[in-house]
Amino acid sequence: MIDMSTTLGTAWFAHPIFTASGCASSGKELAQFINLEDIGAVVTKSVMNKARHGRPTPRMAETASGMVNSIGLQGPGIDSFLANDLPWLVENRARVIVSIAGETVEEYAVLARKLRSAPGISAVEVNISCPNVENRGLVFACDPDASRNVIDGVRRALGGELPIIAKLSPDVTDLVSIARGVIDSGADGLALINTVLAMVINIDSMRPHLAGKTGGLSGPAIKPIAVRAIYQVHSAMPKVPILGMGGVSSGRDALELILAGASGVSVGTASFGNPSAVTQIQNELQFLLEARGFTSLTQAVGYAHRIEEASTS
Amino acid sequence: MIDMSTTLGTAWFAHPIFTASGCASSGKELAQFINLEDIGAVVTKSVMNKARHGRPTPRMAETASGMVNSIGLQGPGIDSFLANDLPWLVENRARVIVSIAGETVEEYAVLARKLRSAPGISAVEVNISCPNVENRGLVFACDPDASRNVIDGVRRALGGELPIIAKLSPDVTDLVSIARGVIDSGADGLALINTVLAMVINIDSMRPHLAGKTGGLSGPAIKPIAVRAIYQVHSAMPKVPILGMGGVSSGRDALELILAGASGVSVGTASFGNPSAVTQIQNELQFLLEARGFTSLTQAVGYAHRIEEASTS
Amino acid sequence: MSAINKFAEQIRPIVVSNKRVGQYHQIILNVGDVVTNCRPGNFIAINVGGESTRMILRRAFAISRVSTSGVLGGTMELIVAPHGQGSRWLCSLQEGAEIDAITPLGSAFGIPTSPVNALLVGGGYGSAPLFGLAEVLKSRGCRVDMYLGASTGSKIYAPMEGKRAVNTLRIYTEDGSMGEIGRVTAPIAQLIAEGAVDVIYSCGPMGMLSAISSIVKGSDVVHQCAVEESMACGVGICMTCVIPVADEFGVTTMKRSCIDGPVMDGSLVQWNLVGKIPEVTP
Amino acid sequence: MSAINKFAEQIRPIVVSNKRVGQYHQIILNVGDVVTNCRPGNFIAINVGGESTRMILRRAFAISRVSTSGVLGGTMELIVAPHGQGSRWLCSLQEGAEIDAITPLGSAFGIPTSPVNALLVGGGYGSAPLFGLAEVLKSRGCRVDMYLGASTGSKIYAPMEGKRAVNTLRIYTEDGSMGEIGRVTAPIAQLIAEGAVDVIYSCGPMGMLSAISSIVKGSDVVHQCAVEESMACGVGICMTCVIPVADEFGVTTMKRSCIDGPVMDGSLVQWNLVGKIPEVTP
Ligand SMILES: Cc1cc2nc3c(=O)[nH]c(=O)nc-3n(C[C@H](O)[C@H](O)[C@H](O)COP(=O)(O)OP(=O)(O)OC[C@H]3O[C@@H](n4cnc5c(N)ncnc54)[C@H](O)[C@@H]3O)c2cc1C
Ligand SMILES: Cc1cc2nc3c(=O)[nH]c(=O)nc-3n(C[C@H](O)[C@H](O)[C@H](O)COP(=O)(O)OP(=O)(O)OC[C@H]3O[C@@H](n4cnc5c(N)ncnc54)[C@H](O)[C@@H]3O)c2cc1C
Ligand SMILES: Cc1cc2nc3c(=O)[nH]c(=O)nc-3n(C[C@H](O)[C@H](O)[C@H](O)COP(=O)(O)O)c2cc1C
Ligand SMILES: Cc1cc2nc3c(=O)[nH]c(=O)nc-3n(C[C@H](O)[C@H](O)[C@H](O)COP(=O)(O)O)c2cc1C
Ligand code: FES
Ligand code: FES
Repeated sequence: MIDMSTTLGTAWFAHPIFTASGCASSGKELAQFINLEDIGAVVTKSVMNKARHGRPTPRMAETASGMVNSIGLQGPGIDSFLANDLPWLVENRARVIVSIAGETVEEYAVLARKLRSAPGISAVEVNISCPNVENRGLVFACDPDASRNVIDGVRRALGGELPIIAKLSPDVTDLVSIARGVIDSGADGLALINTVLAMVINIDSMRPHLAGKTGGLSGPAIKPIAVRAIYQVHSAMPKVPILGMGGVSSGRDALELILAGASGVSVGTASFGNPSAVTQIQNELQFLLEARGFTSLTQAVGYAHRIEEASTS
Repeated sequence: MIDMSTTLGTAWFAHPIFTASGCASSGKELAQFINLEDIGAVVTKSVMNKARHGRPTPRMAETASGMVNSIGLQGPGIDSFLANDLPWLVENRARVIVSIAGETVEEYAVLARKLRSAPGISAVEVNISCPNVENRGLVFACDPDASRNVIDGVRRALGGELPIIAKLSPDVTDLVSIARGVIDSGADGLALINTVLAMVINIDSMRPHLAGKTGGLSGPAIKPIAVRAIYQVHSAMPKVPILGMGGVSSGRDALELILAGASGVSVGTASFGNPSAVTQIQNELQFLLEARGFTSLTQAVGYAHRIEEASTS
Repeated sequence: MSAINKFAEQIRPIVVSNKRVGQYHQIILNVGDVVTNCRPGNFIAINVGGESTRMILRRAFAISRVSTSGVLGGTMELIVAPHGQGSRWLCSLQEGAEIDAITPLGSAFGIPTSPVNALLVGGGYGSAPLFGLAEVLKSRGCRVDMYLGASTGSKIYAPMEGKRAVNTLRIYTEDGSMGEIGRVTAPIAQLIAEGAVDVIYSCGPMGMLSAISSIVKGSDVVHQCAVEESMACGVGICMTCVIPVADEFGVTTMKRSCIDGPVMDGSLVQWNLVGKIPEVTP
Repeated sequence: MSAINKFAEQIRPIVVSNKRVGQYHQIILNVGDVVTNCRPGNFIAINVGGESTRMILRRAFAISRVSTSGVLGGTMELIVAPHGQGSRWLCSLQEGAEIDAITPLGSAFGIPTSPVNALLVGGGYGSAPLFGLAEVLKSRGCRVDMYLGASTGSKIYAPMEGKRAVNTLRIYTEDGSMGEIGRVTAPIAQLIAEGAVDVIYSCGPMGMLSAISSIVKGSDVVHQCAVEESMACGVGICMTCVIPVADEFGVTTMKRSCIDGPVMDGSLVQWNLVGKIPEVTP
């Protein structure tokens, strides 16, 4: 039997496929379709300090092999999350990665402090890259200094206990330098990639279709961008664990991200079309790895980077 | 009859749909499928100073609603282009936008100087954003200073005769500032967007599928990114003409880019699946514009930006 | 375990029949035992476009009626308007085609425990779930009146068998091509004033549901409406389908119409805020 | 006008029949008058996946044979291996299905003006265009020998009717499950040494074509081979399908296999550079 376990920093997971933040709500909703115990972990919808209504509707538009969303981080806020959602997940024996999002460096630190003492959390994903906030200038992940400051604050607030996974946006000129910055500031791993900034215009109303005008593109359309981002960052920092995501909807897709350098893979948009996607992908991946002679998942991580064998000619 | 004509800087075109650079070779190949006289213009494959072999194969991989290519600017060089390809286009009464690409600021200037005296050119598209060059650090369009220098050099070399259209890459943190830079340096318009940097890993060989490893993602998958880029730039600089492109394969798609702010639309990858795409899209677009009561194409340019009408409630 | 999506099953039903009816298609699916958990108001989410499609999201359709009696076992009827690419694909399926579906999803119409006077109001294909509902209400001894409206006659869906389950059926079209001319909402105020109705069940365009809510306001008529917001997942995980709804304390939050709906209490939906968000944070 | 793609037409043929033959599908298309311009070696580029597909590129298939005689007018036969998603879609089409295709594309096998001894070598589905070619060569008075090879018997495509057009047919499989055991290239050297062959026509995997080119080298046997590079457009506009080919002065450039091929002069293809690029710029 192949060893499918993986690690992200100090966190160990028996299985390599995770939900993607914002694509499994708080986990409960999927329990009818997948066994939450049997997947890597539930990555929660990004939690903010206070409750938020999010954006007006329409919040989504389907595009060719993708969708654009602008949810605007609707959620109940951290206190309600810790009081209700987290205990439910722990009770139901799900591993949990809590995703946090803030509007200021301070808000991230406050969130991290609240998580520090909460039981049952395997890691913290820091969403510094949500493209849905009103002012694009405020996207932390597009600014090397701001992203370092966020991670720095979270690191201090959390202490050394929980691994920090910094989630980055692909909408930058130099992804590797942003990645280096957050790792230097104390992140243990990276989540790649968040959605790509995009827009759909409704040709009947002849205006942007989403109430939030721009939104984030996800789904199979962006998989080649995700593979490139993971490959680039793994090339530059082969020891930094990467939680890969972006358009994965089959075991073949997951394998592609793992070969590029991902130690684990989150499945987002695919769950919308198929709520049992996470489990199905995990099973398909295991089969593909076995068929290629791997005896553990970790052998395949970054395998596409191996040095060319001596030519036989 | 609706007036479908458009302008890009001082260049006037009877029709609004163009081929995209690198997706119509030198024009000849499409003549069996579309009447070159009946489209906006042929935008040529980017020409360099010397002849080039381009990249080894495999040069492309199909992806979900898209493809990734790494051609590496194969071509005969500017002298052969001016001696053979351009005269053929002029003879066959095609309007021509020549796309140029260089490896140094100087190479662009040399190319521009050679075009200055060539007859039959409507505009010059300056491809400063090809993601296929070996060293990502060398992509001009990702560096505000380098892109300004290129345009500045081309402007000087060309004199005031031909409109310059600077073609930008979406792979940047701040597209608007790059756009402002090249306009300040003398570009008359912008071409948005070039392909998005991407990668496909072959899960059989377990290596990057393309010989060039990374390549450019094009096709319907990237349309929402193109719409966003055009909308953003048109918002910031409403008077600057934009030649829009990225995933257009129907009149509806073309209309979306025009509503976002494009004055003309180039069709690239769609021609691979359907060599008469340019003409078909042009006809569909005309029908859609008429159905919406426009009497000229220019009325629709940027129409999605109009101020909200006073609410009737 | 979670109670959300409790009865939902991922199934592969076969298209038993597909008939054009006016501007709609009546599609019957062989869904098996899952019908026993389907209630009027629930919906089904269907994958469209086939194996290599670029359409990645499911499409939601109200369950029009279910039957357990036939030789085929459990069947489910849908009324589908060929609208965009996905619904057109569904309407083009041949008998025998296999699809991928999840059902039953969402909330159901509440059924009164004692006999009441019920008015069922449907707009366009919104009448689909009302005939199944009418049968249930009838079996509970309710009086069932039905008003159906549409812009034109071919958009009225009112099958023969369905008519048997209602006491009266009135049809309104805006162009007068079928039934009476005008909007389905027009006569409701009078009915309420006459005290002739206890519960209104509605399904149709948001504008119609909102108009009924205004008319009902101030009366003690209960209004249960099935809302329709664009859905990406249908199972509560994406947060795209939200509607502003007040709770018992008057605090409005954005509720998911796929799991907290589609059937909602019309008096709690904040119609003026649909497509907006509440000013104050919850 | 341009001479490139001169006879190509964008057509919507109907699938007349689709039969499984070993590991392949023999698909016959009703293509109409365009057959009069189709020559052995030409190919057809077909849109796959249907209306809402995420597959955006055409797939190329060699024209196996054409016929103008039937009651249906011009028909064209293809031999398709169900390989990936696109070819599997094509192989799943029912009789009567309409497809979108462009044909004839690419170069054709050169036909000698006087009778010669021709050897036709096919690998896998590469035999498809050779039977049509054999008929033409026969009608010009040539002697036609054919060698077909594959890894296993079910991958040999050699229809009954086709066999009539050749003087001899020898089959080689690597597992010995059909014909002789071994590779199709093995006996060629001896044939050449014996002076028994003037022209070799080949179609199959690049490795086979390359091996034949090496064997032919130094002799005065002409080698025309149909290459197969991954194609995005099939009409010469994308530059993805290039192969390094030398010109008469020995200068190698990257030639498009869709318009300068698929049939090329095997002695000019720079087999050692396939998947690489020439060192010096042209
Ligand atoms: C709870 C519910 C019940 C429904 N019941 C029925 C029914 O019984 N009969 C029927 O014909 N239709 C019904 N609809 C509407 C149906 O889901 C849409 O018409 C269908 O999704 C359109 O898909 P398309 O691919 O044809 O259109 P497109 O416009 O191509 O769809 C693009 C995207 O927008 C969404 N969308 C488009 N129109 C609607 C809409 N009106 N409502 C919700 N989402 C939309 C689609 O789901 C898809 O994600 C229902 C919708 C909901 C939410
Ligand atoms: C000139 C020419 C003639 C051909 N003749 C035949 C024939 O007679 N019978 C037959 O079965 N096949 C033939 N092929 C190969 C056929 O085109 C591929 O098998 C087919 O494109 C695979 O598509 P897919 O969607 O099934 O596979 P996928 O692997 O999903 O295809 C993905 C992409 O890669 C390309 N591709 C994959 N494999 C090949 C290949 N071997 N050659 C070229 N492109 C490929 C596809 O065109 C597509 O763009 C020919 C190819 C060429 C270039
Ligand atoms: C509807 C929706 C909501 C999302 N919400 C969040 C979020 O709250 N936090 C976050 O970090 N990413 C969020 N994402 C991004 C996903 O986690 C993921 O990075 C992205 O969608 C790419 O993966 P996919 O293509 O598998 O969906 C959201 C994506 C979607 C589609
Ligand atoms: C095969 C291929 C080759 C291309 N070559 C060039 C080029 O030489 N110069 C250039 O500016 N853009 C080039 N492009 C980019 C296109 O012009 C266009 O900007 C991009 O593909 C997006 O449009 P599309 O989705 O319609 O193809 C190329 C694109 C493709 C697919
Ligand atoms: S449709 Fe996804 S939460 Fe309702
Ligand atoms: S396949 Fe496009 S140039 Fe040959």
